[in-house]
Amino acid sequence: MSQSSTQAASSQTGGVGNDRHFASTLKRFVQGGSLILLTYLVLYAIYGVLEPRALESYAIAALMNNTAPLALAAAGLTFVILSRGFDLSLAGVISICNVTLAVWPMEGPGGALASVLLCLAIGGFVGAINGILVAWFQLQSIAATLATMIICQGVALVILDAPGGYVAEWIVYEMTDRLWGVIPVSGLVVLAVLGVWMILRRTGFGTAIYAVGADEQAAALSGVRVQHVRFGAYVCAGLLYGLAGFMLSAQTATGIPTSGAPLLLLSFAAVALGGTSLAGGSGGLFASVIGAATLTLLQKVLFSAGISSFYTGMFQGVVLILAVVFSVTMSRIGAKQ
Amino acid sequence: MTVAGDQQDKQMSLSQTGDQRKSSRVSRETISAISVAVLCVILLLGARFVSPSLGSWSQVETVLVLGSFLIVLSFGQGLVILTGGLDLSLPAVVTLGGILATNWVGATDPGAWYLLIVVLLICAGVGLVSAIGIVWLRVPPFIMTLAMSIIVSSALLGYTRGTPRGGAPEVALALMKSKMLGMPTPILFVIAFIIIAALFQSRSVPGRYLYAIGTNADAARIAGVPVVLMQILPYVISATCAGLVGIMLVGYSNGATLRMGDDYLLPSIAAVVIGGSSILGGRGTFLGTVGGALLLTTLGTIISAIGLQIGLRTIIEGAVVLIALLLLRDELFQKLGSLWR
Amino acid sequence: MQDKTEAAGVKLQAELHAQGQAELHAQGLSKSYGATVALEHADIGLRAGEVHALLGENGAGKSTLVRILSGVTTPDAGQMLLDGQAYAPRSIMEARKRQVATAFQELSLVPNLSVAHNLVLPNFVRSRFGLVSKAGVLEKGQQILARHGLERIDPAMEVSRLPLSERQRIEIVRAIANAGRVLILDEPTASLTETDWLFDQLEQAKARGVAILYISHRLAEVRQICTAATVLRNGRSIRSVSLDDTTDADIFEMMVGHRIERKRQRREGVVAGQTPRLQVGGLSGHGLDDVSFEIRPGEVLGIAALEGQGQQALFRSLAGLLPLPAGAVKIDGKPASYRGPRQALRFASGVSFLPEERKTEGILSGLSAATNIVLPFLPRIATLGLTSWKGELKSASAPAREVEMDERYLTFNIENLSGGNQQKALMGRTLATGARTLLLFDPTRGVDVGTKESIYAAIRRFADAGGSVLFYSSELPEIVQLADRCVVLYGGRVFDTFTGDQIDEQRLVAAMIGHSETRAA
Amino acid sequence: QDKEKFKVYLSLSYSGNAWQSEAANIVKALAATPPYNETVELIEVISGTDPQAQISAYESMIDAGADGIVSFPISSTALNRTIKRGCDEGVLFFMYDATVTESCAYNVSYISSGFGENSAQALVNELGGKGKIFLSRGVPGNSVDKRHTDGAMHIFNQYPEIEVVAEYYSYWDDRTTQQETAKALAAHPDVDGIWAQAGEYGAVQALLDAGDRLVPMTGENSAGFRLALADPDMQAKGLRGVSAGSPPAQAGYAFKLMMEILTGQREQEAMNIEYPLPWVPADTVKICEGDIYEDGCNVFPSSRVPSSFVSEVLSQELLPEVNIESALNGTPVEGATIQPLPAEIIEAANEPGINCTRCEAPADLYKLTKVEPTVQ
Ligand SMILES: Nc1ncnc2c1ncn2[C@@H]1O[C@H](COP(=O)(O)OP(=O)(O)OP(=O)(O)O)[C@@H](O)[C@H]1O
Ligand SMILES: Nc1ncnc2c1ncn2[C@@H]1O[C@H](COP(=O)(O)OP(=O)(O)OP(=O)(O)O)[C@@H](O)[C@H]1O
Ligand SMILES: [Mg+2]
Ligand SMILES: [Mg+2]
Repeated sequence: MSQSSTQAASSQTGGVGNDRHFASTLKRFVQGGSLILLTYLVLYAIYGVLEPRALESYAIAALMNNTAPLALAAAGLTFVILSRGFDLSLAGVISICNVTLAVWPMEGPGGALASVLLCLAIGGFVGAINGILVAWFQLQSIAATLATMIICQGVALVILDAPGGYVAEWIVYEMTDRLWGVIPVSGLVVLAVLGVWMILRRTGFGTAIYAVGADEQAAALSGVRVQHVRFGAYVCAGLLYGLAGFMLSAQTATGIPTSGAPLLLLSFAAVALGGTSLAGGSGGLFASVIGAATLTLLQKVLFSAGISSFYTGMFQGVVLILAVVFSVTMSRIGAKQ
Repeated sequence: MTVAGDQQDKQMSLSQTGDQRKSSRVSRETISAISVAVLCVILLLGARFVSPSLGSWSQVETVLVLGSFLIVLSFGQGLVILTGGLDLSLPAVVTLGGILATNWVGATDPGAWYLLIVVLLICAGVGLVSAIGIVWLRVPPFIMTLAMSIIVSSALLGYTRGTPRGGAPEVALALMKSKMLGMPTPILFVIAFIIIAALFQSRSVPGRYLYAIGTNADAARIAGVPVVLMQILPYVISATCAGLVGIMLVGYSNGATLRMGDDYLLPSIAAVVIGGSSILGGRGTFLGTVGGALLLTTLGTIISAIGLQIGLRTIIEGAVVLIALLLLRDELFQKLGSLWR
Repeated sequence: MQDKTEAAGVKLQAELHAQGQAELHAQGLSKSYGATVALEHADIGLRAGEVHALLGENGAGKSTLVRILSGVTTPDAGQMLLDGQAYAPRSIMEARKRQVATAFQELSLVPNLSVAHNLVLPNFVRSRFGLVSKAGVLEKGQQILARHGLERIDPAMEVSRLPLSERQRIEIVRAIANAGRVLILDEPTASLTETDWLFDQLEQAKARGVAILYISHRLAEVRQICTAATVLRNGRSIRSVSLDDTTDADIFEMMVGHRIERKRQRREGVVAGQTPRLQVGGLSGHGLDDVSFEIRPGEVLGIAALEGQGQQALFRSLAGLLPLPAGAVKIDGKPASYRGPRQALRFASGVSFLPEERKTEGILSGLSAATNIVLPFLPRIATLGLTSWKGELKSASAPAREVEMDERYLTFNIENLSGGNQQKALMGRTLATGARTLLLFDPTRGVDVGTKESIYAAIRRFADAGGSVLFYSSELPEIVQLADRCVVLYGGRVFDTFTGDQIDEQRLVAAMIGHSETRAA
Repeated sequence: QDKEKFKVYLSLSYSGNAWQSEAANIVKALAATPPYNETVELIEVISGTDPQAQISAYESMIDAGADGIVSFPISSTALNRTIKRGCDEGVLFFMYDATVTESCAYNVSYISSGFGENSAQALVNELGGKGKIFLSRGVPGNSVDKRHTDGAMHIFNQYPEIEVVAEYYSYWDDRTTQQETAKALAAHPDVDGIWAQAGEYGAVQALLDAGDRLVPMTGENSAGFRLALADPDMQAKGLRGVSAGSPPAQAGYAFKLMMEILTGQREQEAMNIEYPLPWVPADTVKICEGDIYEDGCNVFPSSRVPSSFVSEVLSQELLPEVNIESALNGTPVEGATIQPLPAEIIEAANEPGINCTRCEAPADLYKLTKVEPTVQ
């Protein structure tokens, strides 16, 4: 009896092996960001046709500069969403970092280093608070981070009550410049973050984030320290928001106490566009970054296509829905196989 | 363990067959609804320390009138959250309701109350479109409603060419500006709304179905709940409520702007969550949400009376929300519950 | 108080010393969740190289005891000794460090990770740079699987893609791999139809000197592998006994507090001659291959099959959950055209489905047991579109009586009920829908003997009143006891059909593994 | 130039209120008025309230070969680098109402014309130098709001018996003003006066909601407020005050200036240009009969415009080509042609951080230009 049942089971796994292979390839294609990358490249090609100057290195760099803050914020958010949480505090963190850099500018490369560390510290601190509230005090993440976001917005307004101040020139010029006139520095920063993610992904923590996001209870019973992992996810997110604030300041060169707010919903859209599931446990940073880049690029494409700006919103909304429907359908086909 | 002890044990357990464990009589949601209400009253009374005129009946009236928008709006948001979704299109639909009420109804025939019903139907249609995207196309609610929000806002911009016109329809004015039985009509209206909405959510058949879907849609389907219909319903109700809020706002301030709904998105979510609902769905009561909405509005009136710079006021506001959340935690109630016992 | 427990501790230690080889010993364990007392002064002792059974009704506190032993929950009171040393794990990893490992009832595999990753969680194999080495993890996973006779499972396969039974096996393998001293298995056979593999593994572990705690509701199985048993009732340990000197009846009595008489439930003559209530003709697809049969009013038809022979697809398609590419279903002679369980409930005389997985498809956690029961016919009990809490309770009490469920439990949040009472509530709901055809997929999975008897009785009463039942069970004795007729599925086909006295375990087993010579004459 | 049409972009930070759309409509109407209808291609771009989005929009416009950009800038500093790049490529930047600190852009704005201090003094005069007042401010963290409030506080601080009992943010919006004022009234029902930025009509409504008592107040240019100031009923309830503030007409003025420079009719280096502060005390409010401001009329009746309509959108002196329909719909006036602007332009004072960087504000930054103090 045992023999034949094992046989039956093994033939079952064997028989569907090929389909499964195809399905998992498809799933990886959607969730690993290849789909959104393809979308991005197609969109860029259209943009290049509509606006030949878009292919010059200056325009590419400008686009990169524009993309970097959103991309970094979305990347940070991905950490939290992977672990099945929400994080609204990004708006607050970015605002605080921005006004801090504008009120206390530090010149030179040393100053820039100090500034970046300061932003990371601010983001890490807020992330740690979020992490404690969510992991140990068991608050609902959307509510806890809403509260921290409001508080952070207040802190930003206390530091600077009206737009003003100047971000250090070294940061403003070097961080938005091109290396050897070609490679945009902001792009390198994003790449560096992705590099760190590739490493992190391969640590126990990286795997644990996915485990916690997919099934918290099972992860806990498997020995994963769920609370620590959650905490870590919020801290990592905070650090990236800090970096996003830094890059935003480099671009706008000034302090705006509410500068983080416009990035809030866009970051969520970028993450979802990248195919990361809001239910946790699947997706990745790379896809979110490309998702953010796509959102930024889409505006450019709509501009150069000459769409009346009264209606650009409609196109954006429809594209957002179509992109997600497409990736959902692909995943469903994958799951069906 | 001795044999004698064994024997004794056996006898004892034979005589008392069943276990004596009880369920806690008061549900978690009821407790949190009550505590939010208590917190609200404490805030109101405590407000006297901020300004002697606060904590009076007139402040309560102000809170109720200003809170009515949030209460109506968070009913819809609460239903959506109950089924495990989230409605980000509320601001745009509020604006849609307001703009249609002024630009169309107000500008063509301010007395035509029946046109307002058409306005509400149009808003409901927006909800229906969101729901279709979510249920059939499997777009996550977050994205679908966000996209709808962008689309509706853009359509409104195009429709008005940027300039909202016209005044409020007469019904809207009558609803928000008149007095009945010595009380501002909006207060009576919102009380009636609360009663109906609370009955709907906790006692009606569709309301019970929504809870079932929120806890486990698969199981609800097998139990014979019309899952698809019930997944669509909250979005439609939510959009209709948002349209109603748009009309109320138009009646309140006799005009519409293209961003009139924007300030209500996060508060509508916050009211629901502070009121004890789970963002994952399946748990929460409307009375809790009402408490949450009133708490936020009360806090707003008090905060604006504090003579501090805006940054510090914002910090205080966030801190109070955080403290409320910490106080309303389950764990705390469990501890209290075990002390009670 | 302090003195007393300390004194008890010393006494316990001395006792253990005397016994010489005791491995894990717990005394006076108590745990309550809010108002619910899950465990009250429970004692248990495990010996190296022995398989010790933990018996008890649903909700007796078995899993709670397991969670305490494995460090998931900390007890409110009580103490534990492992190898003569104090043992008070505060996390699952602390327990694992002391070489105590558990296969949990609710399975603890992370669905989106591979089998190998799950097996090594949370300590991965690291490469030279301190990063997780995927190849290393896979290799180690492969080794663990091979060591435990599961070479056929691909270590790189994502767990969510495996059938429940394979997941259960991996859960067990992981526990065995980590259990140097104490192995705890909480209902390891709940989704396994055969036990040979598991018992093989347990013999090996026993030989290594591991102490094993084994929980199961199947007494036959327990007698096969265990030598001693502890019985829990309502959170208390009633007694620890040697299984050789104890009869089944004694054990049942200890578990439920009174004797259970096993009646032969099967009726001899089946109502024939009426039009069939359910006719299935040529169902194919999703693993099914030309399946046909019919059920008459008053008839209980059992389905016997090994795992994965298509029974799931059969039930789901009849319930309206899974459209099949080919085949026809008629109910009361009318071609079934429903889509979804809701329409199925209303179609002709109605079809009602009791799903396989209680947690994911059965209960609506967060709602009361009463609401769970009345949900399918809510509109019927509403007045003016409004329901009332009292009305729900009232309407739920008849179904509750039908399955002998204590009405007290109706007010409970269903997730706080034991598995057995949850199952009773679901069974009550399935009956109360008013449908005349029931599709019961493993209706007694993971429930205790007392509950089983209640469910059998309810099924029988339903059939006697002219209802039709199609049921699948992973336990053959159940089919033997309950079915008027039995269809054996093999490879998605109807391999054989048995009627009345032909239904006995040997014949069924033979047919289930495809032995055609035993085909009923 | 042998190019047939000038490519001009109108870049809005769309906030969807009457002010923004009137400003845009005026520009659109002018661009459709001969001879500009032949010589200008005007493209409207709405980028939202996010500076990053406007930076991106400017970049796109520069890349698309813009000749000029007329814009309401979202931030006074964030856009500087992109503007500088545009200037280097020969693009003319004309900012209206809000300003930028980049010196290569032209700022056309009333900000330096003393709205805050003049309206505050007018309120103090009405109140006889004492009383409890509300400050209904604009958007938190906004530099224009801060400039106005600083100017007002400069005056209020000189009168120890003036007590600011509540200060709230109205986001320059009627509805928000109404709600925030209602909240403040709950705490201070005995308020004596209100100093308000845009959205002032909401404050009037909140007072009416709370009871039948109005108080002296100053606010900006909404039709609702101006009509209320002239309404005998309202006056009887205690409404007095001044209507002054930000005029959408600035956009038209900025556009015409830019076109004169583009077409070579005028030589002008980039500079800060002051648009005069509209100033309409209650006793000078006069309702217009026709389509334009003539015979000293300065507000349109409620049958023609919504209460949120910003009245200071026309100017017989600077924008004789357009009428109220242009402001509402962006349509040109039949038969009108573009008239040249007066040759003289007023240079605006330095406002550090608002229209210049690292510059000195004049010593008499908060000097009164429209009213004299009547109380001590
Ligand atoms: N986390 C919890 N919160 C509240 N009550 C709980 C919790 N866990 C268990 N219980 C309750 O404690 C009691 C004992 O549960 P336990 O899971 O130990 O039973 P069991 O003997 O394992 O039952 P089964 O055979 O169904 O698995 C039950 O009444 C259960 O409802
Ligand atoms: N929805 C489906 N889509 C595709 N194939 C399916 C589907 N459901 C079942 N199958 C396939 O049909 C065959 C029979 O599976 P089924 O789950 O019905 O058997 P089972 O005995 O209930 O399994 P188990 O006891 O392991 O749960 C399997 O090979 C399975 O992969
Ligand atoms: Mg158990
Ligand atoms: Mg099965």
